[in-house]
Amino acid sequence: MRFMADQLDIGVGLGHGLRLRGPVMVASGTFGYGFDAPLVDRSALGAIVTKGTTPRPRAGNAPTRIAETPSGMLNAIGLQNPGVEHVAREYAPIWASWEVPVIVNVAGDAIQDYVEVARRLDGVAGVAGLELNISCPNVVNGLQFGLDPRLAAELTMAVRRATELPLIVKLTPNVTDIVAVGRAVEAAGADAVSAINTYVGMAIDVRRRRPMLSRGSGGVSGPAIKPMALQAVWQLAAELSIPVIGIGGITTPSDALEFLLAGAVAVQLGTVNYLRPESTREVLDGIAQYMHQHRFNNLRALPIRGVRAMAHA
Amino acid sequence: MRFMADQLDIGVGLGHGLRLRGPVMVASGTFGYGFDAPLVDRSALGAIVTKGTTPRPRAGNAPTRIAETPSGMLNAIGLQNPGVEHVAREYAPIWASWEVPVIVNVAGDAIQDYVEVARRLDGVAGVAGLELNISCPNVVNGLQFGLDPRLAAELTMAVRRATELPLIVKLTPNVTDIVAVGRAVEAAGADAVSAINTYVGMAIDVRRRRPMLSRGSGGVSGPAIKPMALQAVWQLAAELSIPVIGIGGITTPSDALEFLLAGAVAVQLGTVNYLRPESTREVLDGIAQYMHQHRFNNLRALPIRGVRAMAHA
Amino acid sequence: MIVAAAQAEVVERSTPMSGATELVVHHPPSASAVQPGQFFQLAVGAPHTILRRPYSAAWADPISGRLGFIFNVVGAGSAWLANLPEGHDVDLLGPLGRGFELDGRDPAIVVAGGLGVAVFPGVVRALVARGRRVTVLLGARSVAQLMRSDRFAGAEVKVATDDGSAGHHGSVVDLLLDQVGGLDIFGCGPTPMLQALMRAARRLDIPLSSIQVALETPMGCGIGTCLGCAAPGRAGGYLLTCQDGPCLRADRIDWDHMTDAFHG
Amino acid sequence: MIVAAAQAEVVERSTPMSGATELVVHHPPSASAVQPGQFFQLAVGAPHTILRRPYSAAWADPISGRLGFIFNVVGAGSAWLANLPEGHDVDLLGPLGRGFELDGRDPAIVVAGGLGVAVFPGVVRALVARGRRVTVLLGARSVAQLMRSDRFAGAEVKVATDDGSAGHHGSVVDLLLDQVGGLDIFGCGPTPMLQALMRAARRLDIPLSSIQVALETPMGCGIGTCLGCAAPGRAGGYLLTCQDGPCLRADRIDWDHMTDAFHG
Ligand SMILES: Cc1cc2nc3c(=O)[nH]c(=O)nc-3n(C[C@H](O)[C@H](O)[C@H](O)COP(=O)(O)OP(=O)(O)OC[C@H]3O[C@@H](n4cnc5c(N)ncnc54)[C@H](O)[C@@H]3O)c2cc1C
Ligand SMILES: Cc1cc2nc3c(=O)[nH]c(=O)nc-3n(C[C@H](O)[C@H](O)[C@H](O)COP(=O)(O)OP(=O)(O)OC[C@H]3O[C@@H](n4cnc5c(N)ncnc54)[C@H](O)[C@@H]3O)c2cc1C
Ligand SMILES: Cc1cc2nc3c(=O)[nH]c(=O)nc-3n(C[C@H](O)[C@H](O)[C@H](O)COP(=O)(O)O)c2cc1C
Ligand SMILES: Cc1cc2nc3c(=O)[nH]c(=O)nc-3n(C[C@H](O)[C@H](O)[C@H](O)COP(=O)(O)O)c2cc1C
Ligand code: FES
Ligand code: FES
Repeated sequence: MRFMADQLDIGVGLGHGLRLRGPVMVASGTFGYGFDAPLVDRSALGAIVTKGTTPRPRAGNAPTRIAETPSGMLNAIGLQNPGVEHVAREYAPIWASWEVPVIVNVAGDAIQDYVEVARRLDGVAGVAGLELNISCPNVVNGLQFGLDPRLAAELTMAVRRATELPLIVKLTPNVTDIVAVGRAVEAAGADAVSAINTYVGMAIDVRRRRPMLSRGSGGVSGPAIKPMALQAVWQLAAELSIPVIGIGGITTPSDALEFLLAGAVAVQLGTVNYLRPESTREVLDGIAQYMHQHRFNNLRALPIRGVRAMAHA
Repeated sequence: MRFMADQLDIGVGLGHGLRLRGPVMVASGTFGYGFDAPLVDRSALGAIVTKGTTPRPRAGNAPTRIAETPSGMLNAIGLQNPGVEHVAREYAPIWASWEVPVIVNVAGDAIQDYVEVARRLDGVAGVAGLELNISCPNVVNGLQFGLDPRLAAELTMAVRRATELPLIVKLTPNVTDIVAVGRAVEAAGADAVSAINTYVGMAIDVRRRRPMLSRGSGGVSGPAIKPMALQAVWQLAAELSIPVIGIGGITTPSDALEFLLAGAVAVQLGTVNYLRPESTREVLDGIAQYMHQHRFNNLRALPIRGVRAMAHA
Repeated sequence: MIVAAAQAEVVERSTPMSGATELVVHHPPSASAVQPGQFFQLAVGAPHTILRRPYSAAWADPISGRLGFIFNVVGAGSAWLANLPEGHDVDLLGPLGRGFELDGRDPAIVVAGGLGVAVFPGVVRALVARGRRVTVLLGARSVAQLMRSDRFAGAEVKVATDDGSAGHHGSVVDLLLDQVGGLDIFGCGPTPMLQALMRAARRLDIPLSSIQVALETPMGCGIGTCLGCAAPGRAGGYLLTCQDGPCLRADRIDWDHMTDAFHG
Repeated sequence: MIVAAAQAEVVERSTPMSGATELVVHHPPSASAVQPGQFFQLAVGAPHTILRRPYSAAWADPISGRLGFIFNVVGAGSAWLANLPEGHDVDLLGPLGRGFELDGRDPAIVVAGGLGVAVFPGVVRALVARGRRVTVLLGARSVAQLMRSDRFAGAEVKVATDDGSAGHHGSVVDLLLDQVGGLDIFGCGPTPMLQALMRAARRLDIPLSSIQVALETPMGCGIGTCLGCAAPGRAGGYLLTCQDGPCLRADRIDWDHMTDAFHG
């Protein structure tokens, strides 16, 4: 099967010179900084997206931070991370020796935070690109950027000015009109968008009469959100000219293909990394097998024709 | 167990004189007009909410109308219904002989549609109240009202003027700020809000390379959306003064209790009616058992103290 | 009338033809109540699934209290059912929908494509029990996928296979051309096969009102509340498979707009 | 080091004490690699669940290639595991985390509350194998929930029950008061019990650094990527149960801010 993936043209361009060997990436917050995944076949990965990184180290939220929901999970990690300095000094040099590109996911409370991280990582060997998490629902005020097209554009523009790195903006689904936010960040200079981040949700411990998570609410990920994520990608792909990366509940090759058929140029696997570390390889192989069976020899042929038309139906 | 529910004060007031015997209702679109549920114990129901009803009959969407998603389902029925005239003449007289109140769910493409249905049902024996579906994602333009606080308020006000019936407004979750819409309809004269309607989503048939549903997208319901629904109810209950009815993915007594603890005064069970017709009775009995065990003798004591404070955390 | 949402014990599991599973369950009230052509909604416990799965009762025996379901594995739910061990319970809701009208002009001709055959053992048994002359036309991809003809005792059985490994090499609908009479037809199979059946009937001047079909559309509830199981009606609007069908006269359907079910 | 995400056959299922299940699986690489106190993430196929469930290896035998898991049914995942028939496979990811440090000043004192005992059969076996003197203090609600003392061959076993039906009538932590020495303590149990253990240690002037605990917090990945398994550290910030633990020195934890796991 590996053989098959190798014979097909499954390379993906994300703009600004960022090219991936394949369309399967791992999503932010589900793969650490790439070091804690002994069972993963790194050669199957198009890219690794790191945990959300802030200017200074963060301790994260008090436990309980996660809970299970039907076909999904809630998390409120609170951006625990070692800070950009540690990332640039300790991690990037190691990444520089890897074949797989590493994209740093960036988070913060203020535009200045994002700019600071972007500046620090600009030109650092081993850092292949940035993904702006403008949608983390767990940090006070962090929610704002992704909810408002104007704010999202302002943030994107500021980071765009601060770095030559390829720039992906990760969209939140907790909005009335995700396409409006997508259009705004495209106009502001984003090279690509990724969609979606988690849905805001909560669970209550009925026996103890209190929310399961210490923060009350958290972000919902996993198969449960797949139909909504797919709808978002379908709409974005129809309306934007920059590449759309599909994320949300992907666990099987068929799930990934739904996103590629909906118009995504690549996908990110998140929660499934916790469940089956071998999924990334399986998904890549499954995509290759599908292309082979349906006689597609490159990914660009996959999207369903008429996506643009049907998205308006 | 039935015995227990009978001993406790589980009555619920929804405003404008509408009182239910118990907090468990069946949700619109999952119980028809109350006639097709031979295995349901109607005495367990606080109220029946009917299928969305429009001024004139509607044939609905072409098949395929439904599909399964992880722990959920997609539907795009397209408001197939016999029209308000048929409902008023044929169904209401039968409802008038039932003990359980029947609330008619109202839908339409324009404010005038809602007003027309409300006017026709005003004073009709057997109709206990109206629930405005301002959120049906399946009909062109139907989406608009629920997405915009101003439009939602305008619609609510127009219907309020047209009828003396108790008025519940059913909110859509496909918005950036559901509380803003809730506040707007409260100010416009709604007696209660129900939350939530379905999330917009889609599924793609990978083998046939086309969306599963004929309309491309549809509404996601079922356990998958429970954490998001609960979050919406938690926020609404903290911010509104009118009763909030919790809906979304409830299948067990514990699910229902999560909503009641989050501040809902009552719940609606939707998709689960398709799976286990006996669920409504089980959920009611489970709530009664919990109240008994935790020594609550009325429902008003259930919400977690400090909801208002934590919703802002 | 629905008799129950109830647990029924799986008392036997077998392979009636290649790729298919037959589950026999013990549930006397259902076995007595079900009419040939009606279906049940079976709850499945596969990960991440929620909807029940609709399956025709292949046959039922009121005396032993048993009934059978015959199906192939197409997805998560049927895979779960196919792995249900004997002795375990399956949760049945039913019987549901309308069965076939069993009276009509002889001979009764049964046209079954692929797994569409699953509904017919009980139907043929009932037809034969009424003293009717019955011809069963069976189509399958290959000989291994054909149901054994002793499942249709008392009826004449003719077969067709896509690969010619048994009987006529081609579509089961072709077999209709050789029939004399054929004004009481019972059809079940993938939508394209039923559409071919309608074209053949028109060519043979068989009125569509003399054909009954057992429809398969995706279902939510199975009892008329979700409106998910719509099939386009010839008189305009939509029929509900679970209420107006699954067995109904072919002239009630707008075959041009009939989509095939998910797995066709 | 993790050796695998692999299918392991369930070769035995039993009831080690009332309410609990013991699953014995055959997986030689895991049985050889696991250290006392380490855990595995077990995949469960219960409806609507997605996360793996963390379980300590109760014991492991490199020679037979077997290892055991002991647990009670608290929710959907454990219910599913408890119903796994012998002969079926369970999907293991592990071994994970850090086990106990087995060297220390005699006597080694094991303090187990409730299902916290599940981690100790293999630990005690290893301690005894090193020639150490071991005292096991077992606490349970009632005599029926006590693990049999022959599971701790070579160790002295003392028991306490909440209802007085066996041994000391009260908390297992009370038994510590009678111990002489006790500067190498191994604790596992519900958070409130561990907190009581810390209070007792302070009263007895036992340094918390001489206590090792096996923590239980909700887990996502089990391998350090989700950051979901945080426990408050005494030095500020958070420890990760799956990386810094589950077995670690009690002085590293901020016990005042340690929340109990979902089912306490
Ligand atoms: C009235 C009726 C009677 C039926 N009788 C039989 C029978 O006797 N033998 C048999 O093999 N099949 C029968 N079918 C088809 C059977 O219901 C589907 O094959 C089955 O639901 C597939 O479920 P799955 O979980 O394995 O597939 P999945 O693809 O995983 O199912 C996903 C969803 O799609 C629906 N779905 C998938 N395929 C079909 C289909 N072909 N028709 C309707 N819904 C589908 C499922 O019910 C489920 O909701 C019948 C269908 C209907 C409507
Ligand atoms: C390192 C470690 C080792 C463990 N070893 C054992 C053992 O040997 N024997 C034993 O009986 N139990 C052990 N537990 C606890 C066990 O993991 C939980 O009881 C189990 O996950 C409950 O799953 P469920 O699906 O039955 O419950 P549910 O309540 O349905 O689970 C829902 C979610 O909550 C999590 N959860 C629920 N209870 C706990 C808990 N007490 N601790 C952590 N997460 C929880 C589940 O993992 C799941 O993600 C251990 C926990 C950890 C962290
Ligand atoms: C525990 C956890 C932590 C996450 N942390 C981040 C993060 O730091 N930055 C970010 O942009 N997304 C984060 N995400 C979101 C994922 O990258 C992804 O968008 C989301 O989980 C949906 O994909 P999935 O359903 O495949 O998991 C996190 C998700 C989880 C489950
Ligand atoms: C098939 C189907 C049809 C529905 N039709 C309506 C409708 O006509 N009007 C309405 O307000 N809500 C409708 N709903 C939404 C439900 O009333 C409910 O808000 C939603 O399903 C979430 O609850 P659940 O997860 O318990 O199903 C429909 C839901 C389903 C599944
Ligand atoms: S399946 Fe629900 S109406 Fe027919
Ligand atoms: S369980 Fe994921 S980091 Fe510990």
